[in-house]
Amino acid sequence: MAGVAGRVGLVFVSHSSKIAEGLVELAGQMAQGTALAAAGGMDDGGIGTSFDRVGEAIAAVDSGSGVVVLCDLGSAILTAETARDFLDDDDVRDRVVIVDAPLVEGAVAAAVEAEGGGDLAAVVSAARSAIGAF
Amino acid sequence: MAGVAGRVGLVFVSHSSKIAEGLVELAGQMAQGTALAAAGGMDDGGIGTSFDRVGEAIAAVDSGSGVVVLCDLGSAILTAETARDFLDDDDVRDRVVIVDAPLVEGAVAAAVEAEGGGDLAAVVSAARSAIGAF
Amino acid sequence: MTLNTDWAVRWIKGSAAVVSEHRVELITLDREIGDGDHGENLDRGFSAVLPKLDDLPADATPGDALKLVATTLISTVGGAAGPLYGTAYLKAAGAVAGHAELDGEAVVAMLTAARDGIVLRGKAEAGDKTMVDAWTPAVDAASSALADGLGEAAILDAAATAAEAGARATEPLVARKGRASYLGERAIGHRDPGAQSSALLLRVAADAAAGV
Amino acid sequence: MTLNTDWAVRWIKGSAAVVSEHRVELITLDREIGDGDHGENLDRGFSAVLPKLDDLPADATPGDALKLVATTLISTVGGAAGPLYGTAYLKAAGAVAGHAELDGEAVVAMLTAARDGIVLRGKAEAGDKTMVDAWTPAVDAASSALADGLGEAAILDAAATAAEAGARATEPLVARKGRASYLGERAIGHRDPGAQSSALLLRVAADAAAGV
Ligand SMILES: Nc1ncnc2c1ncn2[C@@H]1O[C@H](COP(=O)(O)OP(=O)(O)O)[C@@H](O)[C@H]1O
Ligand SMILES: Nc1ncnc2c1ncn2[C@@H]1O[C@H](COP(=O)(O)OP(=O)(O)O)[C@@H](O)[C@H]1O
Ligand SMILES: [Mg+2]
Ligand SMILES: [Mg+2]
Ligand SMILES: [Mg+2]
Ligand SMILES: [Mg+2]
Repeated sequence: MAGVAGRVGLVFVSHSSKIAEGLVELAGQMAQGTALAAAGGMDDGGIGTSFDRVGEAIAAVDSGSGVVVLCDLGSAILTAETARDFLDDDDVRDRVVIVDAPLVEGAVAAAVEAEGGGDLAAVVSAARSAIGAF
Repeated sequence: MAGVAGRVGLVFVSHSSKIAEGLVELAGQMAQGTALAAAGGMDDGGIGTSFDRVGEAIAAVDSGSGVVVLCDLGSAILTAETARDFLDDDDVRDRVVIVDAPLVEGAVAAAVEAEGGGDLAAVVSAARSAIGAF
Repeated sequence: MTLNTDWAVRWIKGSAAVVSEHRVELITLDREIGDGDHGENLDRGFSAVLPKLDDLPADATPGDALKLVATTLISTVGGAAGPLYGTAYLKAAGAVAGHAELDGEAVVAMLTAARDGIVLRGKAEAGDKTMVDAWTPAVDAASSALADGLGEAAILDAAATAAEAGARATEPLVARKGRASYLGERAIGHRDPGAQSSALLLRVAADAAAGV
Repeated sequence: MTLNTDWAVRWIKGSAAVVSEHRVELITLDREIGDGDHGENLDRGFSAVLPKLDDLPADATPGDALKLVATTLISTVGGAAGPLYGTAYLKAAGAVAGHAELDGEAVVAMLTAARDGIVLRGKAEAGDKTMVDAWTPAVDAASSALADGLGEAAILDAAATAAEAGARATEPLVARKGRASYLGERAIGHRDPGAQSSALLLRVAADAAAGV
């Protein structure tokens, strides 16, 4: 889903395109009005991460209210941070937050918070405090 | 992959079949000789959890050395615990451990530990201490 | 005036009907504070029970019928309500195993076992904004009604009425279990879908007994 | 005897060749303590760089060539090595931006910036069993060689030799960054794939300069 005005968007970065897409399904159940994007797999769909997919996903969900990026493993974080660094627009870069939180649990918690209209800081903190919520 | 003698098997329970299957891919990269099974989605593949899929996955990866089950959300844990309770064989039931750990991070850590020959307790504790390892 | 297997079958068929009738209501409640599938989940589960009732042997007890519900819900519901109600019906069946007819004491034992099963499975406490908040008042009311010397139908009616009040009383609560716990304060003002479906199911149990 | 863009292009082409040649070795190292793709990742990345070298303008500086490597690796490698080497080449390019030829001081600045880029990106410290354990001794050796008054080729040779020793020295270590950190003590006895590839790439840089 494209960026939703006034709402924080989410990007799920995984080495597996299936995990990232499944997360959009799962988190989307409780956040139907929130922009969620999958950035999973390499450009050819193989297992790995793609700088371009992350950059495109960030652009797709950004509405000006911020983007929270969740990653599966350390190398996904490295890719996401590099993609963030390469964003042309300083303002956009400043509102993209890569969160070190458990991917699935953080994604659901962040999605619910974004759906409820939480701002960037609230969505980040929901992701971080995800584990054990349910 | 079917149960591997002498090695702990893993089951990934998710509401999304894509997440569970993607996890088998992802964790499998670092655990090619370990039995990993996906139990994602409902019987018809829709979003939800399936008692039967969990039971079948446990049977598929059990080699007698124990099975560690990781889940995405609370309702997946409820399904997994019910599937465990319904196992006919007391010995099997006693070696199935449902771990409350972040799904993706716990799965990779547990898979690596199982691949290294860790016993049930070691795999459980690897899953539990997963977050922030990488 | 004890409750026999006919009563159990009427309860189960009535449950399927009421769940199908209230499908959209339960979906809507679950959409507010969950994932919007509770009505669909229960409708799927009880619809799957109906054809199996025909296979019940002629000498089946109420417990046998409840056990059938348990295993079917566990296999087909696909959401938290599956293992929760599944465990409830399973423990209820266990509590009345072997009884061809249920007297008031058995009815209370059945309801208590069902509630205990839900708590055992889900570990929710009273006030966590879950189906437990319908079941615990129901069990308490049923026990009082039994102590007051009321019959089975009146015991079930008391249980249903208390469950309905319990479901309404979940509205001001913040959830501490289940998906709604993700919402924090935003869950306030919404009724818990599982508490509501519990009240519906208990009302059907009472209605099925009222005809006896 | 300074190093010009021809040197940089020879380094890059040689890197593609050496990575392809050592593909299986790097895959095997990564299979022991990682996911077994490091050789494939780097081969994919450097193979993608080659055709782009033809598009470098005639007046391209060494920094321009390094920047091309950076962006291509970042876009194509698909593993941790992509952002890590990508950032290394990018910072290296920045450190020598505008220089048509690199003297010894520029070479040391380039290597230092590359190492700092890897550390900035990956936050690994010396002894964490990562590519940093090849780069940091390389930078130190290059600085000493410069202080000793050696020329560019000798500086790079010293860096490569130190990187090779650094890569070997990762073998007894437990990993604290990267996938190998999941293995705990079981990583002991295995050489870090990224440290090994770093040594290979620095050796090519030295070889490309030796012919100058
Ligand atoms: N741990 C729990 N203990 C008791 N009841 C619970 C628990 N978790 C969820 N529930 C109940 O389940 C209901 C939701 O059921 P359902 O929508 O079928 O499951 P899901 O949340 O998996 O979609 C909630 O309204 C609540 O009453
Ligand atoms: N945080 C980090 N800092 C420095 N180097 C790292 C870090 N993480 C991984 N590495 C290096 O990357 C190498 C693995 O690269 P590669 O196999 O391409 O990535 P991946 O682990 O994503 O498959 C490791 O051998 C190590 O040298
Ligand atoms: Mg639901
Ligand atoms: Mg559901
Ligand atoms: Mg690798
Ligand atoms: Mg990899």
